[in-house]
Amino acid sequence: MSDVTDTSTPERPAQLPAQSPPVDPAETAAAEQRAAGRLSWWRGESGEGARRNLWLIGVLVALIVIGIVTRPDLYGNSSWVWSNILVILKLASVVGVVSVGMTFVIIGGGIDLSVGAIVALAGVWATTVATQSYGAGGMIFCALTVGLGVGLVNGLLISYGRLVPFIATLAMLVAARGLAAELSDKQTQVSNNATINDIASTNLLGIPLLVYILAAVVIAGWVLLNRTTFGRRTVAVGGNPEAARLAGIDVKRHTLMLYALSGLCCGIAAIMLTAQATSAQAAMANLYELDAIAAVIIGGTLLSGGRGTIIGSLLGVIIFSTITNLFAINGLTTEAQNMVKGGIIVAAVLVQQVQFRSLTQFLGRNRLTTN
Amino acid sequence: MSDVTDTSTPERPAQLPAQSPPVDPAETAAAEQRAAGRLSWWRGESGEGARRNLWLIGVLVALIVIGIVTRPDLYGNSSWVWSNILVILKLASVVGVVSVGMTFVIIGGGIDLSVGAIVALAGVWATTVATQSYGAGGMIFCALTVGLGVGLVNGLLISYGRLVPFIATLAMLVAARGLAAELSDKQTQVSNNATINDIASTNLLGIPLLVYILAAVVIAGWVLLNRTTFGRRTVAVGGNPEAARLAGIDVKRHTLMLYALSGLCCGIAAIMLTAQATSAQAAMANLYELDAIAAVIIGGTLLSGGRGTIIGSLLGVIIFSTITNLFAINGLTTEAQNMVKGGIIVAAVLVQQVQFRSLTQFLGRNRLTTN
Amino acid sequence: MTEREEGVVTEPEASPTGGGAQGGSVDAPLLEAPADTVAGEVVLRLTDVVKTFPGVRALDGVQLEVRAGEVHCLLGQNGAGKSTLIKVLSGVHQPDSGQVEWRGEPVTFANPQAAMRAGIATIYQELDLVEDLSVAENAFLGHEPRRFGFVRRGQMARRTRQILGRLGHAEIPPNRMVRLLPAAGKQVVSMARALSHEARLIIMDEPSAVLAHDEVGNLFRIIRELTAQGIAVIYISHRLEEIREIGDRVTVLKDGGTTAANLPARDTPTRDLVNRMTGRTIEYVFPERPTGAGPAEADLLVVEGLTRPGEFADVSLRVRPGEVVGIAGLVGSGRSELLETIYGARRAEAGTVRMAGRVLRAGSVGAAVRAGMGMAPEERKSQALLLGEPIYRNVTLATFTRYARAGFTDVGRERAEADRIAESLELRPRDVRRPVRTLSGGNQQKVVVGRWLLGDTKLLLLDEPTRGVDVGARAELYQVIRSLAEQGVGVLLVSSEVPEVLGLADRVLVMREGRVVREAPAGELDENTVLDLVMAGSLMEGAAA
Amino acid sequence: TSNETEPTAAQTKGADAAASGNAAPGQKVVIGFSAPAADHGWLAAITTNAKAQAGAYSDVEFKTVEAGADAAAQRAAISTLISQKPNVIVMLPHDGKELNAAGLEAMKAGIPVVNLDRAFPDALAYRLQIKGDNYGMGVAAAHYIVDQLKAKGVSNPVIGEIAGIDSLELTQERSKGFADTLAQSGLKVSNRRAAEFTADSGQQAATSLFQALPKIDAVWNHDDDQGIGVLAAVNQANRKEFFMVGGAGSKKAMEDIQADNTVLKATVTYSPSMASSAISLARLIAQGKGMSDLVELQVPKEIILASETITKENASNYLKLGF
Ligand SMILES: Nc1ncnc2c1ncn2[C@@H]1O[C@H](COP(=O)(O)OP(=O)(O)OP(=O)(O)O)[C@@H](O)[C@H]1O
Ligand SMILES: Nc1ncnc2c1ncn2[C@@H]1O[C@H](COP(=O)(O)OP(=O)(O)OP(=O)(O)O)[C@@H](O)[C@H]1O
Ligand SMILES: [Mg+2]
Ligand SMILES: [Mg+2]
Repeated sequence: MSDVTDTSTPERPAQLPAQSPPVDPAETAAAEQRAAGRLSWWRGESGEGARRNLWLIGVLVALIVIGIVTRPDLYGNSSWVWSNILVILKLASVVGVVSVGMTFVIIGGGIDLSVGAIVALAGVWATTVATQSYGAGGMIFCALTVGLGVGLVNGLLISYGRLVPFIATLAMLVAARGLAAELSDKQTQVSNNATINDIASTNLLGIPLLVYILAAVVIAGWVLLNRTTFGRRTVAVGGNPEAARLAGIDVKRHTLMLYALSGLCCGIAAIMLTAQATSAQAAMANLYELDAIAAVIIGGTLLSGGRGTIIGSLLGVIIFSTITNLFAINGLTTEAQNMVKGGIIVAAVLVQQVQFRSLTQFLGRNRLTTN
Repeated sequence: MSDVTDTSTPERPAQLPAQSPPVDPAETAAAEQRAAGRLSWWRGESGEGARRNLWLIGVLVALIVIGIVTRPDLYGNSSWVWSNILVILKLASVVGVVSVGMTFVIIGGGIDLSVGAIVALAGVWATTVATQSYGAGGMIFCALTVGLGVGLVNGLLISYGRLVPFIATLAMLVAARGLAAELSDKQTQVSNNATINDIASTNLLGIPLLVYILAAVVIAGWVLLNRTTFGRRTVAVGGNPEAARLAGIDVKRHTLMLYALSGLCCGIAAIMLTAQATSAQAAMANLYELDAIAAVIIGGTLLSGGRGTIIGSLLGVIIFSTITNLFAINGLTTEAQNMVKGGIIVAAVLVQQVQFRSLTQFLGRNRLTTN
Repeated sequence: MTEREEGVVTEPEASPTGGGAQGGSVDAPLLEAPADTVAGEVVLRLTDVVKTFPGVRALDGVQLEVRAGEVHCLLGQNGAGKSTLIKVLSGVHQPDSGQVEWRGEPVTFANPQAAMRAGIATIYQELDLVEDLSVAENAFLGHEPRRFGFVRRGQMARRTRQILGRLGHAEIPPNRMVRLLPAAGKQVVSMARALSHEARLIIMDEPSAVLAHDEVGNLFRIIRELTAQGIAVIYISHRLEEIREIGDRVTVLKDGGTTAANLPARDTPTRDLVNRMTGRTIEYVFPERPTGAGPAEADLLVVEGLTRPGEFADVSLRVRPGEVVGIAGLVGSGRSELLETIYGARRAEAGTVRMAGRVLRAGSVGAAVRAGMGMAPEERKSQALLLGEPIYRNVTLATFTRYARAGFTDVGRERAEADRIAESLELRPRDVRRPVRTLSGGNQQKVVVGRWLLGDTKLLLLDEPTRGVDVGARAELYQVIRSLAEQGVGVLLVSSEVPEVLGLADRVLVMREGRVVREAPAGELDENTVLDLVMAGSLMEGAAA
Repeated sequence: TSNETEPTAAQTKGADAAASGNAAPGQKVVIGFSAPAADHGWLAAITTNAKAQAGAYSDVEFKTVEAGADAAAQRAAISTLISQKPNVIVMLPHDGKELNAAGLEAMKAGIPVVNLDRAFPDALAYRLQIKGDNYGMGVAAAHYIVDQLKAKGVSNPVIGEIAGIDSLELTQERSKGFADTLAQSGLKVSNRRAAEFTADSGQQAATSLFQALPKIDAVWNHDDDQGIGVLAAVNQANRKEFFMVGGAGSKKAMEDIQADNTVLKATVTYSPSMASSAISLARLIAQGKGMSDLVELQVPKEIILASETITKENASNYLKLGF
């Protein structure tokens, strides 16, 4: 638009007396600032995530209450309760580590269906006779390298090969499990390395080492996502890849790194799972991809990318293992468990949403009246 | 644009577009026609879908050539070849029917992970003693109703409950398999109904009834997608839900119907699979969701919705069953098959893309020179 | 130009029959005036309409009155509530309070269908087409001619062809995928969609923002035809001269409320309008160019023989530090592609891009950014913004690494910097923690441009930087661009608004069909020359082909 | 496997009779039980049998903890079980090697473990191991096929194999026993397809197999449940030129063998009755008793069930053990 203004025109004095600024602009801005400030605790960057996590904690508490009501005998015993918490956390530890990597991949706009297969391949590779001969260090190095390597291949296929993540990682799922079966000759390979096996049985200060590993991965993931440029790029790449690209972010390389990161997490998980099972086989970590994806999404990460939290994913995993535990202590059958699990997932997410909507409405209304 | 704009000047009614075609509309049109040729209103070619399908057919031909090279003894026998084609088609028929529904769901911007579970639930329900007592009609009615019903529940959760499709259908997967196990008491339920069992063994004009069913569902799906308002609106709902809503389409109801349609296809597939296995059990149709989704995507449907073809999905399914067949006639192991399958998927999609890119470049270059 | 202006005013010819003739083989009359329409009758009246979003009172007591057969213009700053108002009218949003009276009856439209059924059709501000449907399917989406659920494709194509013909674009095939059309073509389809309804009121939200000059002319011709049939049009634009030309009456919105209603569009003094919009007076002049010959420094950007088949060919240009170079041209002349290629977002087939003497790796945005380039792309939503993220993160998207230490981000500094930018561009709302999604279109544009005002950008590529930006903010942007240039930043500016190019740039390149047809200091060109270059040349070449 | 899922009274009785000397109620015993989710007739029969057997003793309290979807879930379930301190744990692990650690954990906590079917590599991880003989199944099936082919005088026979879930070690053992035994007679498997222990996967694997082998002399199908699908495929492909041996020993398979109107001529057992025995023996272990027919005062450490071959001749004897 130009409009405007040829200032030389005499009849159009450039400066005219403000006819009636109905409102002082400064004041308006100030009012807006105030309104925003008031609302920012839940509108702001982290507010929504935190609220969502609170809600997940609510679900967790509800599950524990159900446990207390159905098995007062067990829950009456505080040492049992403590050991049960540790059982739940140990159960959550492997999928938890996988979910941290998955959270990054999904926030970055992708998906990784091959995580279970990578865990199996890394576990099998680390427990071959040849690898075991290098001792615990060799096995850990092997698992991490295999995980990272497979993740890099995924990343290459997706970023530079331009394959749809779903297809690339599905193909990798199939191929990695096939390779694991080939490597292990379809046998369950026993780990004879005491150091590795001890990872699953060692306790420090009464808490299993596995739980420390989970905590370490979660904290590292949280810092990486929320405090580093890598995390910021992940959000940008997932939220709007074109915008990220035009802002100078190397989207392909970043995508590559996301899948490598997921592979690395799988390598860590492979060691944990192998230690727990004191063995590895091609069929291990079966359907972990679904568990991890479900936990990530329950945790509030958008499947379409661009938004998500590590803590939410962790809570999702813990909720799932708490449900499993709840059914185990009540001796319910697995199929009943599955039906109810489906119901609980749906109910949790549904209520969560209703909650949000009414909260939003409430705040909206509130604002209206106070204005 | 103008310059200056003080409009009090009366002689300035319409200073606009300098080049606004002053009068004769016919001439304008002609000029524009010319301009259009020059301006290149179109940057691409239509018929991309068709070209893509051609490419899939190329993959298929390549697979058959591999078959001919590796087993000339079998391929030398024309009656064997014919029966082999029918075997491949029969093998493809159940997943094919499921994939038609899946294509609609994915084009509509969703995903249905519960298809395998719906097939199992519908099959189990249709073969309970009680249902079988109603005869073939009762069983078919039961399977279709169960499929449709579960699909409706999926749709309700997703459209009105606003659940992420991934979560809702994953929960449904878990729940439906659980219910199927409960219903069947985890037993394999034998179908004693000759009419049902005959569906799998009847041939008409030398072609199995199952293949006719597949063909009917594919044709119906094609017509529905390409020739009806339902299909066109599906593309709109998946491609740009906001635009669809603004155009007055009831996006929620439409989404609901998409999942119901997918459920219905699963009901049909359940009858076909039950007839083939002369039995049903809770674990049947295992991982069909992955097969169907992979076929749909290989077939060129965008996982993000808004674009896709039924024929592509069909070709995807047929390619998969041709690979299975190829491995069977060569007596190769399942894990080799899986690894190669993964490789073929990747290669097919990769080459397809390279193909596209170079084609596009070729067209682009071509354009420049003729310009 | 003056001669042509006379010719433009052709509304008397635009009778229904005239429309028929336009489409060529039109058999059925199209868009007949509703039989019961009385010209001048008030068809729509809004009283005290209020609409709030969480944290924002987007409409705060709006009054509006629209008569049959008039073009009613809505004016207002970015974020004043114009788009929200029309979304209330078209059933997308429901008002919290207040009354909407449609043809004498109080109504609330529960959804867009209801509004359409009542006879209100809308062209939304953001393109709302389905990429993978054909032109005809998009035009008739949601109200396809059908029988037993089957689309009557023949009839639909025929009617689409009629409408396109009427719009002066008979050359767009109804069966072409919309994905394959350029932006201007898509806009035509959006208009065709609005015309495919039997509407009594057509609402157009900044339709001209993405149109070229000839297209705007076409649009106005159509609007005149419509109003001649008694159809009411609500027209939103930030371009005052358009309102002068096509408008009958003007309603001005400010901060969600009506500050002036039913002003005569042609004779209300500009200063009044502006004052009512902004609450103050704006001096909108292009900032003065520094006098004297341009800076004598070495060239900052040197582009030589840059070519991308089908988009542009053999483009050479240079930008010196502190210089603003403008590129004028029609929509589709390849300017955006050129900018994106210089920036490395597209890979050039031939030619080089040199920054400060060093050749940049082709097809690498990273290299360009490292060399000091920044680009504000054309399509903000799809190319520039993380809609769900807070404003400050969008502002610092290209620079957050700069505030980071050892890979750890420094949110505090980012926010402070973003605050500064928000302040200088008059972003509203000012709170930089809000998600960008909740901003109005013009404010989103400011975020996109603001991104490159941070950090040490040496060369700024601006593609339509003022699209959808209101007059006040536009003046601010011009100031900012000029002051950047004074600090030695080179600017390469693409705009479809010739006066903007001429007013802002030191040197101007005119592009046509992917080639530079003229390069000259801005002072040596005037608007007509540029327009003639852009248009006449193309007609010539059209004839040659 | 069949629609009528009558309780396995027959087996319970049979097992009961064997332990008759110990049947009198003794000290109260809590038996913890864990088996993988039953998505298969055989596994379902294991759980049903165990439950039924426990119900037959008035001094047994039966606590089941389902093992969930995989080894990890089962480990967690066993941990929960251990924390509830039963007198003895009977478990059918997802995989013996993967649950070895869980067995050790229980034994360390002083709870004797009875392993069903899938052996722990570590002898310290169990008190008693009751196994079926997967390798022996393959051996038995191959013996039957070799004998029949010899009797028919077929030279260069075409032998097909339809295996179960290929990634399971038990499938590998079965196939190995089969291949090893055939090799002793100079024969080999012409084509082997893996299914998933379900009827629909059996049907598809068999259809592929038939397509690959235009003429077949004998087929071994690892599992009678998936055999339903295999037989369906036989009908659909109209292939009757061969005979088939099944696996596991479902009731339907035995009935089919008895009726002798399908290609299924024999099946080699892998009986879920082992679950009944396991419960009986677990009770004895907890009560510190021995098996009354043995001289030893304690229950032995390992029992391996022989895989028997059921044919038309002896089918009636086995029918009561069919699941
Ligand atoms: N969905 C929404 N949620 C929250 N706030 C919104 C939403 N839509 C609009 N707003 C706010 O409402 C106000 C009015 O926005 P609107 O889009 O109507 O402005 P506009 O007048 O069309 O501006 P422009 O000229 O820039 O298009 C703005 O402050 C905007 O941020
Ligand atoms: N490969 C393509 N396929 C479809 N459309 C395309 C393609 N490339 C460009 N376009 C569209 O063509 C339009 C016009 O092309 P171009 O960007 O060259 O014009 P321009 O000179 O930048 O004009 P303006 O910026 O005013 O739109 C673009 O807006 C873009 O949407
Ligand atoms: Mg707007
Ligand atoms: Mg452009």
